[in-house]
Amino acid sequence: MDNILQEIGMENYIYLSVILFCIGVFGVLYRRNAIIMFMSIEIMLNAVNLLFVAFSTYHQDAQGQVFVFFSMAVAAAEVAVGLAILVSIFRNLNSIDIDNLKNLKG
Amino acid sequence: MNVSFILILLLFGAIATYFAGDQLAKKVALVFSLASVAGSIYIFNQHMAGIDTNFRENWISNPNLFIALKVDGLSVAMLLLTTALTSIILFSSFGNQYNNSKNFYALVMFMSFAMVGTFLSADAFLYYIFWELSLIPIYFIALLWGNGDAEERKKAIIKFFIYTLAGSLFMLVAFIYLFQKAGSLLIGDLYAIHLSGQEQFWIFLALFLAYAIKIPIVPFHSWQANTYQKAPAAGTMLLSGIMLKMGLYSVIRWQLPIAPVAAKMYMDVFIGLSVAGVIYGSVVALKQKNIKKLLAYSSLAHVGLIAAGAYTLTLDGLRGAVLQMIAHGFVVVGLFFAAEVIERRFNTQEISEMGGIRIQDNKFASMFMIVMLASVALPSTFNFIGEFTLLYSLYNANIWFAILAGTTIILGAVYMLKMFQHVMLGEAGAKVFKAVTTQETIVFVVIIAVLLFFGLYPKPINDLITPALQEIVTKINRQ
Amino acid sequence: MSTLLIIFYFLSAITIATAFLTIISKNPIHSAIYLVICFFSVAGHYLLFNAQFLAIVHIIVYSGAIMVLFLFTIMLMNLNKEGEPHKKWATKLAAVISFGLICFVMLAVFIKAMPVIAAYKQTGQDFQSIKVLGKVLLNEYMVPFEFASVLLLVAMIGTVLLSKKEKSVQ
Amino acid sequence: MEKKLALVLLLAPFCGFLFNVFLGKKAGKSISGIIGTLSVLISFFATTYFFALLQSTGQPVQVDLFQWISLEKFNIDFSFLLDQLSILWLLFVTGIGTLIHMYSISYMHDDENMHKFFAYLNLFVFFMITLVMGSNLLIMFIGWEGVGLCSYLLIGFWYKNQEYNDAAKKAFIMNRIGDLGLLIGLFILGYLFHTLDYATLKTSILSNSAVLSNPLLSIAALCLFIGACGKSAQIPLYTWLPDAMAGPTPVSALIHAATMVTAGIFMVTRMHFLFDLTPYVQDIIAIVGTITAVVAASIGLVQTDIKKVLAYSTVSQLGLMFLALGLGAYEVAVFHVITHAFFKACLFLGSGSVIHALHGEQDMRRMGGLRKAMPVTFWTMMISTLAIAGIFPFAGFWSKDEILMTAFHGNIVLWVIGSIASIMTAFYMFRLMYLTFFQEFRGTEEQKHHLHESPSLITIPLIILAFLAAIGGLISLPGNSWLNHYLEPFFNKAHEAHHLGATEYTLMAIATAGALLGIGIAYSKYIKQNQLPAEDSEIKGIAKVLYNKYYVDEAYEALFVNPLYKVSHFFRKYVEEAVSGFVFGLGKLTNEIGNQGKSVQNGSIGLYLFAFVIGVSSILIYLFLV
Repeated sequence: MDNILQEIGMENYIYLSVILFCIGVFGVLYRRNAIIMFMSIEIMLNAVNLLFVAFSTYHQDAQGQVFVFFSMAVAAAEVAVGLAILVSIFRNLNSIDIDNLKNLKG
Repeated sequence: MNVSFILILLLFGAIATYFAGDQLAKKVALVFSLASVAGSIYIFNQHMAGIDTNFRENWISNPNLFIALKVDGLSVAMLLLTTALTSIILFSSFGNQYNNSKNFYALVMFMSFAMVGTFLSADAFLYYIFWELSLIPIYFIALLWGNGDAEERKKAIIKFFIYTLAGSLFMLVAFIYLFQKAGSLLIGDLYAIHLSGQEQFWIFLALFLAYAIKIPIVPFHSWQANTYQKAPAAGTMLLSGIMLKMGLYSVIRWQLPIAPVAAKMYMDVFIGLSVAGVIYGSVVALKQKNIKKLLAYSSLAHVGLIAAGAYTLTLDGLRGAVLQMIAHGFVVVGLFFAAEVIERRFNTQEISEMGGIRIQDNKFASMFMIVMLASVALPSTFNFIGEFTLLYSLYNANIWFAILAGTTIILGAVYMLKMFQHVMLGEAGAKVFKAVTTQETIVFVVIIAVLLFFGLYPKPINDLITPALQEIVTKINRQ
Repeated sequence: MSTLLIIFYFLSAITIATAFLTIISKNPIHSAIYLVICFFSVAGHYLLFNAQFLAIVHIIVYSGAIMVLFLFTIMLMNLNKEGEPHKKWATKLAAVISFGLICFVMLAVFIKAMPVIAAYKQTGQDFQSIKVLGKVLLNEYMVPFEFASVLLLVAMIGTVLLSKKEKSVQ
Repeated sequence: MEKKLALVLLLAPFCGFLFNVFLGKKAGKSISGIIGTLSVLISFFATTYFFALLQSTGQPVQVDLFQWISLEKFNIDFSFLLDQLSILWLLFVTGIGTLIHMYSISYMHDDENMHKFFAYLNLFVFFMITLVMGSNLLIMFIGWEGVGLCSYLLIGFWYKNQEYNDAAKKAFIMNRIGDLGLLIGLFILGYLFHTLDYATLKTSILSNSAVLSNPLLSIAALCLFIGACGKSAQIPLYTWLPDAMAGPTPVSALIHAATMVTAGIFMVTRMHFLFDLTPYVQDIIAIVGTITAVVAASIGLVQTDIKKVLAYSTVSQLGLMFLALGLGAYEVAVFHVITHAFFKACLFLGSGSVIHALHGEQDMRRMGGLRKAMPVTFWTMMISTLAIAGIFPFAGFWSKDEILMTAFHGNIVLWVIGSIASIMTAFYMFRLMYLTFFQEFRGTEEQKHHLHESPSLITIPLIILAFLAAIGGLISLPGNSWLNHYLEPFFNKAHEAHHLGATEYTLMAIATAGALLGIGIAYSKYIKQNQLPAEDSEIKGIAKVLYNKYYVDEAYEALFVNPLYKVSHFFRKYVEEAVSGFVFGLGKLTNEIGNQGKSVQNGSIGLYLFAFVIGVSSILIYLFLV
């Protein structure tokens, strides 16, 4: 079985992941809509997953992929809970603009 | 039987006192504290007979920490001092009616537990825990049962608490650093590590901050007078009689042997600072109008002298320091108790509102006078032994230190006699001074007996502490 | 240039472009759609690695479950309009700065940490087929695997509880 | 046996003290007084035993009890030494002590706290014995401070009066200043020789010639002398003694004339081997002594309080003793100490008798003509006055003459000043006698009515002391001195007898003439011209300066006391506030930072995220890039 990295190169995946991750970060900071922020977080998670898989291949080891599975499980749970929270916030405030959520101030 | 049983006894005493209820609390506390005195005497005998009563048990394997208790002359002396003074203090507060007295007495017992733990610990981590633990009961004692305006009191007590806590954090940092170096915090391992001069300096300084605040050495003393004034009598006695000694003891046990090079290099600075405290305390005391504050500043002067002696790093200095620590413990408890006896009757701490007491109660006047004379180190009292040894050791360090610190002999007499004159002598005022009760008399008699006996025959204590101090001096002079 | 490389560049372009569009679309529905495309392209990457199982799972979980959830939520809140007020310029600047900073830092870190690679490891063993993964997952990672199921269960309960309408609050 | 008896000698007064403290009130005044007196008498008998023993064996008795203070280099033991010097001192301390106790039984009989008075007196005698008997400097120091304490207690015996308490306090504090000097001296000696024991100290000082060049030795001697200054009321620490007259008169007689104030002389004599080696310090001692003698005598010229006159006279006489010490004539000083103890105790007791008769009046302007009413008092005081004035053949003549003779051989200036002081002494003592006992009574009618001779308990001690004052000179006649012979072993040198030549006789004649001159002036002034000292407000010119004691107290007040209080005030008011403010300031600063920081925590998630990103970047930079 050929190693795909032979063809494409590890560094390309790293660049891709980093750029994807940074786009996620940018999105989180740039947008005020909580749903879009959530999506940005998903993008970041995907960036990391992608890197996991890349390294899994690089090391020829299944563990990286196993971690991706777990990461997906967690992401699913997180999204479910997060969206539920958003829904209840929306119910209370009729908005999901995070600038309105200042209860953290304490 | 190893020494840990005293700690268990005191802790158990605290718990039992709490559950005994308000009526019985003080008696239970006294019984347990007397038992701890008996236990200390037992330990003393064992120690003198050469029987090992050290205690060491693994506590946490990673990091490598022990529950280690060390019994040598120094710690036995402090153990005796603490348990004896705790009993006296407990007994002396019998004359007061405290709300929730079960809490009060339980806290006193708990404090005694923590302080004994501090004196016995041979593992820096354990020591640090006890050190901080002792702060909690005194905080509540002073806050809940203190006198004066509640807001003012709270301010003073919180200042004290945060001040001392802040100081000890530096100590913790020092210990963490030492742990990294030594891989254990057992006192023997700490003595054994080799530190560069630079490292020693910083360690020394960090420990100094902790101890200077506790002792207190000028200019870290500003918590003292107010706290003493606001705390209830028992709290003041605990603070001045025993808790200060924790700082001084730690200087001898931890600071000097761990960082001897720094101690030697900056000896003059630290002696100078302590001697400055002696003069400063004495001079400020001259003008005090509040009796407890006056005693607080006199205490500042005395402990300054003790610290100066300890920093001379000689056997004489250390021995004088330990002797004077014990003597000062008893004297200061006696003096604050006298202030308390007056306060019980006159309901004031202002010297200007007192006077004419001797004419009404000569017995009290005589007892107060003897304690006061001991405090100004009249020969044949215990304090003279300590002060003489300390001044002699200072003389060996530098004649000017001895002369400057010696002014405490003069100034001490000035403010003490002045205080005595205005508090006790003169025509009887409008206020009636009820004669001292038997219970109060017993407290004084015990204190006076101790002061006079050891003033004339200090050999037992001397024999007890000298080998231990000799060993510490050897540690200081190693390499 | 090999075919694989061309495919890689193609997929990468789609991934980055859609990710970016996700972020900047005014309309949340559009964002969601772009995100779906983005996820599919990531699945393509997985296929490129020959990790078929992972790719399938990815499509099911992300493109299927998560995105459906997103869309439902958007619909539920009736957010399918471009009504988001603009952020202050300071916030935007901060976002750009952090984007640049984190991008720079991470790239620098990876470049610094990257070993000089002469030849990639090639054991020839099967390490990512479903069979192997299943064995690893149920042997070495047995306990975490079970915990993951517990986690999902908890998440489910939590979600139900959170989104339930509180009767006491009007 | 010796050990036990020595302990009896030491502890008998202490037992008396304990008895009087705990049982005195119950036992009643007479019992209390008798027990007090007996306890001192026992000590006196014990002393005579030791005296006899010493005479027969010539060996000092050393009693070692136990180790007291241990230092690194040496230990200090609790031990006592009974040698020639200490026995001599003990003899007159316990002897005169007994007499004064006896006197006090009657004198203090009206005081409700008589048992306390006797308790203090006994305690004083105990400490005095400790001072004298101690075999090292530190045991002496116990007694040294102990007698200071008793002095404090007895001066402030009538503690209701705060002025008396002030005087007591002043005495204690002045003494303490000296004590600090003494302590420093002890430290130096301990440091140099690793011992404080007299015998060991002596051998190590004498055997160690290298130490002679060490300036520390002189400093040590000077420090010891400062201690002596405090205790024996020499310039500059003399001002407490006149004030100490606030105490009951027997106290003045015992403590402030006969015994305690001679402790300084005792100590210098004890340490003579040290002072012999430090000639500069000896010069200082001689000069200080002479100046004190003449200054105190000049103040005494115009005082009107009968006890103040005697007090200044005491200071002046002590000055003369120090003059002798400074010249190295220790035995002469000792001689004068003894004769002075006799006549000054007698004078004080006599004045006490007068005050007693006048119900507390001490102002000589309100006395006069008491000769007839109180013949015993008059004659005993007269004898003592003649003795102090230095009239042949009374005790003072011999001792003072010896001092002046020594001064003459030492330094002519000292002799001149000393002679002036003794002329003044003759003058003011006779002024005292004339004003008190001659002419007409100037007090109130009621006092006149009650004038009476004191009871026999008062007169017997007076007679005994007067007798001693008359013949005391016999113990050291020039040329054939028993005292010098007795002290020879102590000084470790054979005493070369004065050979009496023409110079010596001339000096004696000059001294006598001077004394007569002083008496003559007093006679012409107070008998012939019948003058009276002016009232306080009318005193003018130099007399006013003298009357106000050269304003030394005021000067001390302005120079030392007030600045000290000012500094104290400054410290308390400003420095304390500043230090405390600094600490509080730190607290406030923390608070303020918290307040400022609070506004950053405004709940804006965007800001938090931004901070978070920055934080992550920083950590990454730190971990991987730096």
